[in-house]
Amino acid sequence: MEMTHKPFPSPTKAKSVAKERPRGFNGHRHDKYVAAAFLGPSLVVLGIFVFYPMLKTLYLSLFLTNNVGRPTVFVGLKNYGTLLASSAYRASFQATLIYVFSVVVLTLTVGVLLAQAAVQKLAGIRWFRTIFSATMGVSVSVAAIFWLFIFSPSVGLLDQLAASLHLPVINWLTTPGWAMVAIIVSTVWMNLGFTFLILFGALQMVPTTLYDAAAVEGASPRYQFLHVTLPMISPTLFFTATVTLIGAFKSFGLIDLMTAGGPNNATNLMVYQVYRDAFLTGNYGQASAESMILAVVIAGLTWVQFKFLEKRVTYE
Amino acid sequence: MKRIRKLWGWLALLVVGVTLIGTGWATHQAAVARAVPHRTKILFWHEMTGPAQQELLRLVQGFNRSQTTYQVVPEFEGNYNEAVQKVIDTHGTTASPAVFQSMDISTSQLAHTGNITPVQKYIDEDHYDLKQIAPGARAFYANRGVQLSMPFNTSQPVLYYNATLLKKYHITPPPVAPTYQDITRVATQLTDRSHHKVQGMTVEIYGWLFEQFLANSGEELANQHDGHTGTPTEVNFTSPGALTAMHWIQTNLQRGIFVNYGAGANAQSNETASFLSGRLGMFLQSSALIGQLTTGNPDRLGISDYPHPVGKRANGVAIGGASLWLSNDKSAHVQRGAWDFIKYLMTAKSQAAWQVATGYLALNQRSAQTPALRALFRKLPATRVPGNQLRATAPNQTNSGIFLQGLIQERNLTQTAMEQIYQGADPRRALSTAQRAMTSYVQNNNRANGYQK
Amino acid sequence: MMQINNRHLIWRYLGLGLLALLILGPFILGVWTSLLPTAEIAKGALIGGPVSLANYGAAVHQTAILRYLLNSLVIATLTTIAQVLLCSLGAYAFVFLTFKGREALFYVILATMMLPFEAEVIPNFATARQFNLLNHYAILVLPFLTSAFGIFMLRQAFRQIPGELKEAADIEGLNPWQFYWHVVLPYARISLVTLAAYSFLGSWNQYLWPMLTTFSDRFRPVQDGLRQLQSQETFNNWGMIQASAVIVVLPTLIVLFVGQHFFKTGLNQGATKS
Amino acid sequence: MSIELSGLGKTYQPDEWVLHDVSARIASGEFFAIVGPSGCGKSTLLRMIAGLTPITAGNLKINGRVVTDLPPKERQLTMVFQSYALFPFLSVQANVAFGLKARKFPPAEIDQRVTRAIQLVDLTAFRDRKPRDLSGGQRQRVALARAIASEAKLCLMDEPLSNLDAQLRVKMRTELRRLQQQLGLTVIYVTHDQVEAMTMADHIMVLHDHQVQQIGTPLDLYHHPANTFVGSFFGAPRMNLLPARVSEATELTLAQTLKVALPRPLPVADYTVGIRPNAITVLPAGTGAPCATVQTVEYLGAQTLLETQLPDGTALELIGVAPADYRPGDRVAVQLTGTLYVFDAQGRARMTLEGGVVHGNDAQTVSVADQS
Repeated sequence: MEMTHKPFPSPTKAKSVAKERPRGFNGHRHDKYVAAAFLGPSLVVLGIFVFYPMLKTLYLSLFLTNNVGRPTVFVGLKNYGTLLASSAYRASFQATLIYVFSVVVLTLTVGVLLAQAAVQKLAGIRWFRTIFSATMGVSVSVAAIFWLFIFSPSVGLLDQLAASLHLPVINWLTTPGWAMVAIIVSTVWMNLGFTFLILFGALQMVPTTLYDAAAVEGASPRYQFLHVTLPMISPTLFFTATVTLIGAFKSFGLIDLMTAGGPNNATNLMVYQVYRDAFLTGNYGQASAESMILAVVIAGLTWVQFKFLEKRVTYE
Repeated sequence: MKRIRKLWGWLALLVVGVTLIGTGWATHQAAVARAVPHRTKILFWHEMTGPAQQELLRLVQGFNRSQTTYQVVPEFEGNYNEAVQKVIDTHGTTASPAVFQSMDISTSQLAHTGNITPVQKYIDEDHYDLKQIAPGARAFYANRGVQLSMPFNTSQPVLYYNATLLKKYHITPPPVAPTYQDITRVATQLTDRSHHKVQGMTVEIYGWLFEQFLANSGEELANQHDGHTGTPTEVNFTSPGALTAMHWIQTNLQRGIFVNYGAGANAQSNETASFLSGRLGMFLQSSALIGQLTTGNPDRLGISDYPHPVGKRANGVAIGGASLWLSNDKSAHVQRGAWDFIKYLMTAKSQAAWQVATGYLALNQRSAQTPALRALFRKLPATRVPGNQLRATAPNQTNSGIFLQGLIQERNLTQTAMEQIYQGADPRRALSTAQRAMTSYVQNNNRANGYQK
Repeated sequence: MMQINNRHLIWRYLGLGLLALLILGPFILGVWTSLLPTAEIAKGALIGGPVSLANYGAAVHQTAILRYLLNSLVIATLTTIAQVLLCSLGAYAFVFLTFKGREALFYVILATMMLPFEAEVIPNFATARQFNLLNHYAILVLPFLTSAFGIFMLRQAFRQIPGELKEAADIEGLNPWQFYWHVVLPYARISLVTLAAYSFLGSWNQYLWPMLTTFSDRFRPVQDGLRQLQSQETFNNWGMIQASAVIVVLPTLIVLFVGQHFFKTGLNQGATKS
Repeated sequence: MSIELSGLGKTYQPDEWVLHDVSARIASGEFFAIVGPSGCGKSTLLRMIAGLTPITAGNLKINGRVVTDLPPKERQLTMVFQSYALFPFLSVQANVAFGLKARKFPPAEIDQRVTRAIQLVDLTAFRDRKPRDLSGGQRQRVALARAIASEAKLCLMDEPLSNLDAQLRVKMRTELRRLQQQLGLTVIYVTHDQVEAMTMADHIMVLHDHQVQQIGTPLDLYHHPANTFVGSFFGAPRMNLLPARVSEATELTLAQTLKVALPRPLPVADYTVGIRPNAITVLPAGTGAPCATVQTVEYLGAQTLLETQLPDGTALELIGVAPADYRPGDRVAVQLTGTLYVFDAQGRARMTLEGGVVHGNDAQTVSVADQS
C-alpha cells in the first residue's frame, strides 16, 4: 500500500501542511469554474440541509408555534427562559449528563480492558479479537431488541435468573434508576466494538521495547499499565472519549425503543425531549430552543476535539 | 490491496444476495397487488395492534372485495400519540392519508387545524342514518351539531378480575359498580390468601385512566366545563377526585397489594401477561382488551364498572378509543371513497365482528341483533358490562371527554406525576407541578393559535 | 512484555472467555430465543423446549422485514455512492484547484461538522414536506448526499498525492475531470473505500430521520421497521421479534467479519496517526 | 557483579534451537561483547539474561545467585535498547527517573540520582525536553542516563549505537567505555559490528549458527581465530579464505597456485587457508611472477584495495602499494609476508604459520604454531 489514509484527520494540521508544502503549480484561470462544478453539489446539499436549518431552528426558537407548526407569536428568548425554569428540562439535562458521563467512562474502561486482553499473544487470540469487535456490526434497533429481552420483566433473562436464584426481582425498565442503568449498559455494549477496534490498534502500536525497558527498570505489570500503556494511548483515548461523548449526546434510538424516555422522564435525554416536543406534541418553538441548546453543547464538544487534535502530540 | 479486492468481492456477494431476497419479496407483493388493477388508492392510517390490527385488516380486505372502484391501503403508524402529529405534519403532501384513525383526545386539535372534512358533509349528502350509531359515542366527536369524525373503536375503562382465582380463594367478587374500598378489599384478600403468589391489583400509569378517575368523580379537568362551553385556559389536576384516587393507589402500593407495571406499551403487555398467567388479580384497563383476555385464557374473566370514590355516586366515565377522520387534502373522488370505507366499517355486521374480535363496543345499534354478537354475549355474559356501563351513563360535561388541545401533553404530564406518586411522591405536589406546566402550555398554545391574548 | 507462564494460561483464557461472553451474550440469547416458540418464552421456559426455525418463517411471511432490508440496502447504497462521488469532487477542488476564498470555504465546511443533524430535524422536516418528499427514498438520501466529514477526510488523502503527478498531468494536457478520474481516484482508493464503508454503515444505522419521514413499509428502512414490528406486537411476540433482529444483524456482521482487518486499519490510521 | 551462563538454550518450537548450549563467565567490571551476524541469536541471549525472554535450558547466575526463573526486576540489572525505548510522553528527567519511581525510591534520592546521571551524560541543559525534541545522540544518552540512575552494577546493551551516524558512533564508543570504567559497571554489550566489539570489549563472545564460536579477548580472536567464521568476521579488510590442499605431507597448495611448505606434516586432505590482506605484499611492477589479475580498484586514500583473481578463479583481496596506479586487467605478483591460518574442511583452525615469506611458486615458512 503506497499511501496512508487518514479518516480522522486533524483540521488545522492539514492547514499547516498546506503552508509547508507549496504546490508546484499555480491556479489556472478557469479553476474557479471547475471548482464551482466540483464543489457546487456539496455546497448546495450542505446549505439546504445543514446551514439553513440551523438558522431556521434559531429563528423558530424565538416563536410560539400554532397547531400546524407555524411560528405565530414572537416571544424572544422566552422559550429558553421557560426551559431553564422548567424542572423537567433541568432533569432531562441532568439525566443526559449522567448518561453521557457513565457511557463514556464505562465504554472506555471496558474498551481498554478488552483491548488489553486482546493484545496478549496466545493461541487463538484472533478469534477473541473478532468477537470483541462484533458489536460494531450491531445497529441500534437490534441492540435495543436484544437488551429489551434481557431486561424485560418476568420473561426477561435477568428477572428469570433473579427468580431462580431467589434474588429480589428488579423492574429494570420501570424503575427510574434501573432504567437508566439499562440504557447505559445497552449503549456501552453497542459502543464496545468500535471502541475496542480503535484502542486495540493503539495498543498494538505501542513499541514492545517500552514494556521491556519498564520491566527491566522494575515496573510491575500494573505499574506498566498505568505508566506506559495509558500514557501511550492517551491521544487515542481522548479521541475515543470525544467521539463517544458526542455520540452519547445524540442518543435516540435505544431510548425510543427501550424506555421511550420513561419512567418518570428518567431517561428522557435531550434529543428525545426534542423529538417529543416537536413530533408528539407539536410544540415546535420550544423544541427548537431545545435543539439550539443541544447544538451548542455538541458544537462546543466538537470544537474542543478539533482544538485538541490540532495540538495533539504525535509520538514517533 | 488483495484484502480490499476480497472485501469488494464479499460486498458484491452481499448486494446480490439481498437484491435476490428483495426481488423475491417484490414479486410476491406484485402477485398480491395484481388482483386489483385501475383502482383508486385510499390511504388509510391506523394505530391498531395485535388482534385488533388483524381484524381491521380483515375488514379492509372485505371492503376492497365489496366493490371495484377503490382500494384501501392500510398503514400502521405506531401509537396514538405519534399518529396525531404525523397526520398534521404530512397534511397537503402525497404522503398524507385520505382517511385516518385518531384517538379521542385529539378531537379538539384536529378540528382546529382545518385539515379535515367533517363527515357530516357526507352524512348529509347520503342521508346517512346517523341514529344507528350509539349516541354516547357519536356525541364525543361532534361539535355544535356537526359530526366531525366517525367513532370507530370505542371502549370503556373497566375493572378486570380473575373470577376463577377469586373463587379459589373464596373471595366475594367486586360489585358491578365498585368503590375504591371494594377493590382494596378484594386485592387485600387475594394477596393475603394466596400468600403473595397473586398480586392484588394494578392501575397502569396512563393519563387516560387518570382522566377517568376525574370523570367518574364528576370533576372537571379543564375549565370552561372541560372545554364544552369555550376554549379552556387552565387545567385542574388537583381536585379532590384526583387526589382521592391517587391516595388510594399510593396507599395500596405501600400496603403491598398493588404492583406497578410502569407506563407505555410495554406496561400494558406486561400487566396483561401477568393477568393471564394468574399472577395478577385485578386491573383497570380499556374494554378493548376483552378479546385478548378471553382467547386462550383458562380462567374465567370477571368485569366490573370503573371504580368510584366511596360515598359518591359514580358519575360515569367517558369513552376511550378513536374515531375515523377524512382529510381534506384529497380529491373529492378519493374523499368519497374514504367515506364509503367508513360506512362499510360502521355496518352492523362489521361492528359486530369488530366487537367479537377485539372487545371494542359495537357502535351500530343493530349489531346487537347479529348472530355473532349474540353468540358472544351468551358465551361470555361479562362482555356485556362495558356496553351496559356506557348505556347507564347519563352524558354530562364531565363525562363526555375533554375538548382541549394538547391533551397529549396533558397525558405526558399527568403520567409523569403518576409515576412520581407511584414512586412515593406527595400526590398534591406532583400533580401541582404537572398542572402548572399544563396551564402554561395551554396558555402558550392559545396565544400561538390566536384564541387568547 | 509479561512472561507467559503455563499456570497462568488457564486464567488468561478464562478471562478472555468471560469478556467474550459479555460481548456475545446478547447475540447468543437473541439467536437462541429466536428458535423458541413465543409461548415457551412467555412462560419463561428458555431451556428444554422445542427448537425450530418457525419464527424465521413467520418473520419473513408475516412482516415486511425483507422489504425493510431491501429499502435499507437501496438507501445505503445510494447514499454511499453519492457521498463518495460528491465528497471526492469537493475534496479535489480544495486540493487541486485554486480559487478565491478557498480557505474560507473550507472552514465553512469544517464548521458543519460541528452542527448535529439531530438538532436540525425540525426545519429539515419542514423542507421535506415543502418539496413533497416525505415518505420516499429521496428524502432518506438527499440530506446525506455529501458529508463535511467525508470531504475533510478525502482532502487529507488527496494531499498525499505528489504534486508532480498534477504537473505531469498538466503537461500531458489532462483536463481536471480526467485527472480526477484517472489519477486521483485510483490513487486514493483506500480512503475512498474507507469512506464508502462509513457512509454505508452510517446510512444503515439511521434511525431518527427515517422514523420522522417514512410512513409506509414501502420506504421504511430496517431500523425503523424493527421499531414498527416491536410496537405492533401487543403481546410481544418475542420469538418472531428476535428472529427479525437476527435477520437484520446478520448481513452487517458478515460484512464486518470479512472486512475487519480493513476496518481496523482504517480506524486506527485515523485515530492514531492524524 | 559476575555473571555465569551455563548451557543456556532457547527453543520456541521443540528441537529448534534458537540458541544452544551457551556458556560463559563474565567477571565483575568487565566489558563483555556479544557479536555475531543478524539472526544469530545474540539479542535473544541478552533478553534471556535480562529476563525478558524465558530460558528454556541451562542456568543463569548473577553474583552467584541463580536467577534463571526470576522476573527482570529482581535481577538487579539495567538495559539500554537499540531503539532507546524512551517514553515519548515523559521529559528527559522523568524518563531517567522512571525506574526509580517504579521502585518507589524516596523523592529526594530520585532527584539526586537523576541529576547526577543527567550530568554524567552531559544533558543537564536538556532535562525538561521531550525525547522528540532531542537528536539521536542525545536520546541515546538519555537511555544511558536511565541505566546509570538505576545504579545497577550490571548493564545490558542491545546495539545501543547502531542508530547513530558513523561519526557519532565513534565518539560514543569512547564515551561509553569511559563511563563504564568510571562507574565500575559490568556491561554485556550486543553488537553486530566487529569494530565496536574490538575497540570496546574486554572479552568478546562470537555467536553464529545459534552457537558460541569463540570467547576471548579482542587480540585473541584476531590472532587466534578458532574457525573460519571468527577469522573472517574480525579485521578489515576481511581475511581472504582460499581453498587449499595438502598433497604431500608438508606441501600446501593454495588455490592451485601458491605453494607453502609446512613445518609439520598435515594429513593429505582439502583445507581452507585464511590470509588477511595485510599479510600479503604486492610486489612492485616488474618484480616477481605475476599471478593475480586485478578486477576492481578501490582508492581509500591511505590505502588502495585491489580485488584480484587467481588463475583458478579464486578471489583474493590485496592492499596495493601506495604510489602505484592500478587498472583492472593489470597482473600483479604477490608475496605472503604475514600469518597464514590453516583450517580443516569443517573450518576449524589446524595450524598457524607466522610471518611467511613466500614468493611465487617458491613458498617459504618462518615459524609454525600447532593449534590442533
